[in-house]
Amino acid sequence: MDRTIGTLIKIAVPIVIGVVVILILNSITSASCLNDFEGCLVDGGMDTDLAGLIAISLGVVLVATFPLLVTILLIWIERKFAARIQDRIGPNRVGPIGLVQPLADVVKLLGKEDITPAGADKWLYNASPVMMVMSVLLIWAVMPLTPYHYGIDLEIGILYFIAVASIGTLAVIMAGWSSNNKYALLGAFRVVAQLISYEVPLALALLVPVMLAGSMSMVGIVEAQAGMWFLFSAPIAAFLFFISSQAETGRAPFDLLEAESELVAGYNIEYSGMKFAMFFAGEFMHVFTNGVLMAVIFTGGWYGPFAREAPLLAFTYLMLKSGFWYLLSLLMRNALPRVRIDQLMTFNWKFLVPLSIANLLMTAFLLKLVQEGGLAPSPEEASDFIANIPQTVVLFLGNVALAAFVMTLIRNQGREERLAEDAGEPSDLTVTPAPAGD
Amino acid sequence: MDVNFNDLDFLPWLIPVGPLLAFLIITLLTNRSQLVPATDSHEYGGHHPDYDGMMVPVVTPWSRVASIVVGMAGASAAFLISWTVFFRTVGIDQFGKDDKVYGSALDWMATGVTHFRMGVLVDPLTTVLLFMVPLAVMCIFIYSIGYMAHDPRQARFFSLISLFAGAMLTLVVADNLLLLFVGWEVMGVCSYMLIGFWYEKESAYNAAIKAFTVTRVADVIMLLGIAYLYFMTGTLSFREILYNPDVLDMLANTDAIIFGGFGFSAAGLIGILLITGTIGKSAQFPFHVWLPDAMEGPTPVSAMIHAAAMVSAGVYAIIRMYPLFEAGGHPHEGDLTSPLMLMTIVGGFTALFAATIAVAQRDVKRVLAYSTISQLGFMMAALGIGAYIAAFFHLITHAFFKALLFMAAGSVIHAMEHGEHHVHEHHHGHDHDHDHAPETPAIGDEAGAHPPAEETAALDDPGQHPGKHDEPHFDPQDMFNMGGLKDRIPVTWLTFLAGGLSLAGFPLITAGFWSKDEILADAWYILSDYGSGAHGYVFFMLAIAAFLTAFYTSRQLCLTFLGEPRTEEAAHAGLGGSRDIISITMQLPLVILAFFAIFAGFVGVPPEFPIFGAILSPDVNPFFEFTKYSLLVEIQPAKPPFNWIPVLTSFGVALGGLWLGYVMYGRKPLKAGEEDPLKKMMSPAIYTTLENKYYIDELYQLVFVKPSQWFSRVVVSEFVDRGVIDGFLHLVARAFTFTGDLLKVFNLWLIDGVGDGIPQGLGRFGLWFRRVQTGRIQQYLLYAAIAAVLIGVIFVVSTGLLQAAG
Amino acid sequence: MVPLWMFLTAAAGLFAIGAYGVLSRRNAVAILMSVELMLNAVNINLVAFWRFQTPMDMSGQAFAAFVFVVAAAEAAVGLAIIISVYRGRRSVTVDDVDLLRW
Amino acid sequence: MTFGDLTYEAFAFGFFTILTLGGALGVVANRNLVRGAVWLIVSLFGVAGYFVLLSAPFLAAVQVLVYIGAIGILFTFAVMLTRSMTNLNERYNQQWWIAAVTSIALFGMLVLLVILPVFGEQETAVSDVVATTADLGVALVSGDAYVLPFEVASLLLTAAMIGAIVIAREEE
Repeated sequence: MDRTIGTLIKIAVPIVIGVVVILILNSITSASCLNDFEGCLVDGGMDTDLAGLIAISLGVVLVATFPLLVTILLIWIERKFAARIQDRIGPNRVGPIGLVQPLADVVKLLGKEDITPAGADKWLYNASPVMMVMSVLLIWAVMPLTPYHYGIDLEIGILYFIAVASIGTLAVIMAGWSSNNKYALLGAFRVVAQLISYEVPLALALLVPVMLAGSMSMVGIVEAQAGMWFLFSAPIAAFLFFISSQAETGRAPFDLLEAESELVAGYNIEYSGMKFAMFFAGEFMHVFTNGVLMAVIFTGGWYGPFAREAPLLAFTYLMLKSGFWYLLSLLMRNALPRVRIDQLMTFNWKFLVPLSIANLLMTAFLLKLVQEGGLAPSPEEASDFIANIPQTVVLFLGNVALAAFVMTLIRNQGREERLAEDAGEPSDLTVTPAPAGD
Repeated sequence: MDVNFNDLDFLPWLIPVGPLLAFLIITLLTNRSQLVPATDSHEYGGHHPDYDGMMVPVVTPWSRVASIVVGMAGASAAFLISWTVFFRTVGIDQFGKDDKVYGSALDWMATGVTHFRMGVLVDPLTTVLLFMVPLAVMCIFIYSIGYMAHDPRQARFFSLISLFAGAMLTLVVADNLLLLFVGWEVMGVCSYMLIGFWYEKESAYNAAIKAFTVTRVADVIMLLGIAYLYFMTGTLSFREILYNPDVLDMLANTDAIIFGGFGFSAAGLIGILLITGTIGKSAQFPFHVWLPDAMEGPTPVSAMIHAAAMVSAGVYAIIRMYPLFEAGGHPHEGDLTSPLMLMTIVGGFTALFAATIAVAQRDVKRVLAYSTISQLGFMMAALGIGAYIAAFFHLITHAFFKALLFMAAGSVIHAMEHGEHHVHEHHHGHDHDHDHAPETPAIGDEAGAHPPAEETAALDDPGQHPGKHDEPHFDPQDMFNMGGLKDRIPVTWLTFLAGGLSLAGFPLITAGFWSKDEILADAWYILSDYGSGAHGYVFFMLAIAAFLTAFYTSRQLCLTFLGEPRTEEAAHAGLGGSRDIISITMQLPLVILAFFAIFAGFVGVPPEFPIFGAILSPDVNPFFEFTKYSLLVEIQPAKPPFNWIPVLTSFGVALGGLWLGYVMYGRKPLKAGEEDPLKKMMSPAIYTTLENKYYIDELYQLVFVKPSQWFSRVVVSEFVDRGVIDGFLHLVARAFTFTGDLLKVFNLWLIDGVGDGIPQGLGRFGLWFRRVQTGRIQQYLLYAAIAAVLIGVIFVVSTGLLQAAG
Repeated sequence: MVPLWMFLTAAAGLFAIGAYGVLSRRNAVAILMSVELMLNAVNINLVAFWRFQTPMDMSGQAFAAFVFVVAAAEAAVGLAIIISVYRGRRSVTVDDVDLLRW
Repeated sequence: MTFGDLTYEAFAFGFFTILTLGGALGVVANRNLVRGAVWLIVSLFGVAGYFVLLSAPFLAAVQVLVYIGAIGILFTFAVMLTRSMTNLNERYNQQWWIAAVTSIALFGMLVLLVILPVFGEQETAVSDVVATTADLGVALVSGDAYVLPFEVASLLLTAAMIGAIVIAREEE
């Protein structure tokens, strides 16, 4: 009993303290310059143009720096997490519970020799790590961090995200080619094939929330989830997006681009020191960015109690949600084995893509049906939870039905293959592991 | 547009649908065939010369039946809908006046700020054609069942002819020039494929290419006209252009982009371009050459091309666009615009020109082909002088009797082939292995056992028939091989007689008389009232042509049907049993058409005509009254008052021609092997010229075909040596059969002087010029870019843009 | 706002450079790239005229979108052809591919 | 917002022009084709910038997506697959100087014919209200506007995809 209460207090006290701190900070900042920096400067007597310039520059710096800083923390979290799964302790020497370990790593990497291989295309060789990081950083420009803080509210935010993310592909192929190394080039080819392939279900999955929100703007999509998260009205789309964005980052189980056992180290084999670190930083950031995107697009972004009143609280909500998705992807990375290249492609083209198309069509159809049938919430009550329920139920059931249908198909397919295998014909689709004991 | 089957605005959309659908279904679904060795094939009687030793595709039996059924269903649907439209519109008072027409249009294509609309239109002109075209199509389809019964590619035939019919109906119901042109071009393609239907025959595919090429040349010119019209008016809709006096005035008063300085209006230029297209389609001089060769196709196709569809389409298009041609002139007062003048001259000349050729032909179908050209010349000339209603009337009556004549001729040929088959069986049958092939007892089958692949004389090469017979190849189409068929194929004889008399314009009781008479009456009226030279020209040319028409018709009838059989084949000619299905399908359409060939004229009798007028049209001329609202009221010709001169002329030329023909060929029937008495009468040179159609084909071969062949094959010197010099030699040789001994001198001079010089010069030029053709795309592109820059420079200089900007 | 003529001039420059590339490069891939440049010059013009003259009418943007489609199709097919030619002749120099002459 | 005479937009325009034209020159003049492909991407990125300046963000995003994400990659692939030619001795064919003259003339002609007529006019757009991406979307699928071309375009893409696969695949 005492222990329970003690544990509860242990948990509750930091939370309470955190909330109080956030509220205090918020009450200070919301009154002053945090919410309207430019206005604040102008009030202070600054020239309007100059204030605008400073505000924009500052915003750019902040938005770009934040993910980079978070990355340092992420590396620690990732290592700790992986260690727990592998029954280790993880970094624990540098700083309290090893928190400063990433900084030490950075110092180490900076100290390494910066190699440019002979025969490399220097220009591209040096540019590609930058582009890799850039392609992820640019995504943050449209990320709504709080109700009032975001880089820019683009009308076409989702499209912007897809477009910018495709720059990463270019960085990979440039890195692979410019290294003047056969393994690097082969690795790059494989990666590009993978990245381009998984962009298809990714984009198709993103169309579903766009349809539900009636907007491509990230801000608009978050606003549209005031009443109900899209996770509930479009679970299949969320699943598809989660899987294919995981593949886009090129991490396990889709980490063919650096399949050490097959390809030495993939496209970045020739890179060392800080340039190599930039590729890795880009990857870590990408994973986290995907978590944030999941939060923004499918789980309501910064929405939560009192989010509007307290922007910092809203930001906390966003980070908590992102953290959940991030940890889920870490779990995936550490728990699942790597797939083969043919399985990777089969999984994409024969499962994800058809499913995403079917899902898109089904959602469009059901949505129209719901709207025609008067079940959709009216614009005034769009943020009302109750009003959203009928539409969500219909869409959810549709998703469930589709999922059940697909699972049935897969099961039948699997059964046929097993039968064929029993009959002695090797299957070309999947290789089922040999029966273990019986 | 609402889908409502009771709505006359909607119904016309459905008219072409049936045949087009039939085309698709047959092509995609029911056209199933299997490959069998030709010698094993019962369909060829085991010995067909053209297919010997080959694997040939033969349609499966169900496919034959299905194709026929589908084709007939499509045609019947079109027929029923068309006649529904016809009978529902024909009674409407003042139908066509102002906006009293039916039709609807859809947005088809956004063209900048405007939308191009496509639609259908039913006005009196369309209505009348909706009576004639589907009827003729139906008859042709029925006839084809029998005629094509044993062809291995029956399904293909029905699919193509369905498409042909669908295209014609599209053209008829089109409400704008572009849709009309679409139907027009589709017909062009169909005619190409149908004329070359028996593509194993060299003559057939040559004829197909010829027809296609000649009409294509004309069509391109027509397309230019359409483009210019669209450029000027921004629309191609008939009613927006032709019912709009402002637009017509504008066109008539704008200078054309070329030759504008000579008072040549935009309407004139457009008119001439469009007319050139129709001259090609309607086979007028000088584009007439393809039509006689078009008989290489199966006979139903000839009927289709000559009567129901292609050639009528040309005349129909002119009537449709008539106000445009007429804009700026008053043909009814003797003031012709340049397009009308062109039509008048070409039409009058062609009418007479083709009639003279027809006089000396031996081939039964060729006579008809030239008579078609001649009759179309009648229509053209009538259009030229403003008598467009008369021309339209003649178009209808002509369609009936010409379709009839062609199909009757087809059945004559069929009968002759049957006789030929009989004769050979009798003489040689036991030596041939086809005796071992299973033979069906039905006579009709035997008649069809030769697909009419040997229809034309063009294939007179005995070497192509190995082991068949040793004597010179028998031509079942040569009229001098016939004679006395009257008793052997009586139904054909009677119907042929009806059609022939109608063609000849036998007075009072045939349709052809009334329509020709109306043309002559119109011409005479303006001639006498205004003294217009063009009308006089037309009157006399047409009168002579009508005389010749009557003469060659009489000649044909006498040679074919009267007297005694001149060959053994003719003696055994026959269509098979009278109750045989093939025989019935081939005779029923003849009877139907014969009815119309006689009686269709009675709808257009002038009320003033003694006796007949009082009985048949007591108040007004019904045909005239019905169709006159097709076009603007201002354009309608004044109704000519009754005058004895043209009527007597009609009487005189028709009866005179028939009598002369009878005197020469009928009273004393030719014996076998006897010369054409015409040859004795005329000098042989003239007769040969006529028989060889004035050598126009050879001339074209020389002037157009050969040169394009040099340019395509650039293996220069050798080719030029053979092709050009020999070509010249042949030309010279032919010319000298008329003119005498000058040949040798000329020939020597040609070889020594020009003969060496020209080919060598051409050779050097070719060698030098081919360097342009490097095969490097970039170089070509560079030329294009330079050209673009030059055009830009010209544009800048010519528009003074520089000055304006500076 | 940047005036219209500046956009047009830039587009004309891009077009001319692309045309030069198309006309003078020997490598087929380079030619295709230059063609892409020219298509983009066209797109700039379309969008610029749209923005300045008919900003409420969608034709300019719609046409630009169709140009994208055409460009993508062209690139795909063009490169496929190049690869196929390369396989047969071990060369992608357009001067070598002149079977069509004479 | 101005700094002296230079507006942000003018500055951005200049920047994008340098990217576009510089990249284009890079494409045309570069010996190394992979570099050429990168230059192409740079140039097309500049064009995307133009689209942003012209208030067509959708087109800008599609430009980046299609050109940089797809066509750029495609070119790079093609260059690598046909690798022996990446270092040609001769960049240009014999007609390069005529081509240069022609291109300059073409440019001059365009300036003369297209740009001079609008020079000095149209300093600003006729309206600041611009159709949105939603309008474009509606127009593309509306029966009154571009649904037919849109469908045809999709058909074209399908055909191009199939055609490219058929042409480029190895003979079996």
